[in-house]
Amino acid sequence: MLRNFLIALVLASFGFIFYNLYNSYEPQTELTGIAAHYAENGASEVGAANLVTAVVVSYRSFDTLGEITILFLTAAIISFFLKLSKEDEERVIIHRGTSELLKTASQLLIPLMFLFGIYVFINGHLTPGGGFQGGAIIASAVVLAIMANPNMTINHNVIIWVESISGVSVVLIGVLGIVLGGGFLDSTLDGYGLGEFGTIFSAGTIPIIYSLVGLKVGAELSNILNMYQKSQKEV
Amino acid sequence: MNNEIIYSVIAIGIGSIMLIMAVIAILNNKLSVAIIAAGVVSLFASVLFLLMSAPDVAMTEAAIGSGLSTLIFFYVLNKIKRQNA
Amino acid sequence: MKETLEIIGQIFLLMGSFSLLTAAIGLLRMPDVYNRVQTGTKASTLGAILSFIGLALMTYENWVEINWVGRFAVLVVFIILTNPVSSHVLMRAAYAMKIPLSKLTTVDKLREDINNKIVEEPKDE
Amino acid sequence: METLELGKIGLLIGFLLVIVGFWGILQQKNIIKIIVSFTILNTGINLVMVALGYVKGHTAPIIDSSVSQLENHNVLNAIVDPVPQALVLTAIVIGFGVTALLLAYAMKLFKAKKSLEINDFNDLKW
Repeated sequence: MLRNFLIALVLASFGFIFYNLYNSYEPQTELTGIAAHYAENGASEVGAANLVTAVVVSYRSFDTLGEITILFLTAAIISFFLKLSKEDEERVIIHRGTSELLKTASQLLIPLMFLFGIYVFINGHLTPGGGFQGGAIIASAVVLAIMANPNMTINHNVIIWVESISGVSVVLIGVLGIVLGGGFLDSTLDGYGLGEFGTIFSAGTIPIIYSLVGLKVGAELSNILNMYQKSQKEV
Repeated sequence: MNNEIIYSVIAIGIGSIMLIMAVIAILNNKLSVAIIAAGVVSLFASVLFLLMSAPDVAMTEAAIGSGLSTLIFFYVLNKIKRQNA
Repeated sequence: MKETLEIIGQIFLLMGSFSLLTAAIGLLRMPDVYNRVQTGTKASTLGAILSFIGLALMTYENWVEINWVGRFAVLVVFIILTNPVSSHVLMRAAYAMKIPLSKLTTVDKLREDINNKIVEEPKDE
Repeated sequence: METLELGKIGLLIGFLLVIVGFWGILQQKNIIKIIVSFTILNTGINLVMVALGYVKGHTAPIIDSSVSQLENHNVLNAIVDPVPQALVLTAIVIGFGVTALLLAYAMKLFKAKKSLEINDFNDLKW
């Protein structure tokens, strides 16, 4: 009884705060402040048509670096928690047979999904999309592969190598920004790498960094899903 | 200007579905129903993101929020069922 | 030329939305889960394809600049590939969970095939 | 027409989802249900952030032909705020990682006690 009363009290106070916030909210009619700067100068300073990509990879790339570090840590902790013992690792569980249709379709669809994911993160500076979305699509392709063939084992070394090489490369390209550009993770390389606005070879190092981020995110999400799939073997 | 009003009406419909699904996710006793309802909330949130002209966020939410996280919930549920039996 | 194409595109869009409407009505009116998935898939696949054809005709400018038409073509291919497979897997899962068929069902080919040992029975773990 | 503002609707739905999520976290006793409520709360907060960046009648923050066809080339009057979208983009991925981590903990807890009710975990209670 007391518990329910306390819950109601907490929710009522939250509701009061949110009600006031909602009432005092005035819809914007024009961009102001830092968003206006990004909108006006994003195209000329960074050269990316997609301003979200410009913010994620260039203006606030420290944020992204921290984010991929956190994702790496999460994947590492999950691998540590769900690690199997030797006898669990060798156990084979009998799944129900997947249908012929799914197997055949997955053979056709998985390469297409990988291709689409790569397309999404290579074109991240021109169209909606980018490293995180492309990585999620690649992880979905891995999910489809697991669904079509539940006894499949993903080679762990491939995931580890893709992840570490792309992670190190992001930092190395960031250091290249100190040498050639204005600072760590500067994507413009002193204005030389901008290229023609709106084409695929433009925006400095943004496509390269975002592709590497996409590979890293895809590998990490696949690793998490693979660990969960393997943990089913444990009794 | 007319588009704006149509979008708002669609947003109200989607939002009410989301709220009903969220309440179902919390009140229903079956875990699988709760997980599916949470996935539906994520899916409709991605449509709402698209209406609020945020296509990048909508793509991420559709792939991760309603796809991958629902899947790992079901992995955990399956394992718990297996260990219970 | 452009106006004619626009009108044809609008007709296609109308047909597509009619097909989607029948899908929605079918979801409400069909007796059991299998029929519902079947209407939902068939009619909505057709509706989506017709809508994409209509949109492609409406945004057409010239055949050199196939920006949007190409994207719609890719979308149609993806829908044709994925929609039937996903609903097939859903139905198999429903069959494995032993969700009962409607009383009006007269033919159950999967059961016959299982009895004749052509396919193995899908089982829920 | 004041209430039919898309940004305001998004804000309202986001706040309500946050409250529903908090209610679930506080009221539920099953660990999986608590994690489900957590994901709902996460979605609500993302919705609030995107709604705060929405500007009425503006398009997505991508500078393409639709923006450059404007009469005075003023980008400020054409696109919505890109900064909250960038923040939410990373927040969703982090949210997935956190959910996966919580579920891993839940699996470990279930293995220890064969139960998911939080009332059974009273080792530190006195």
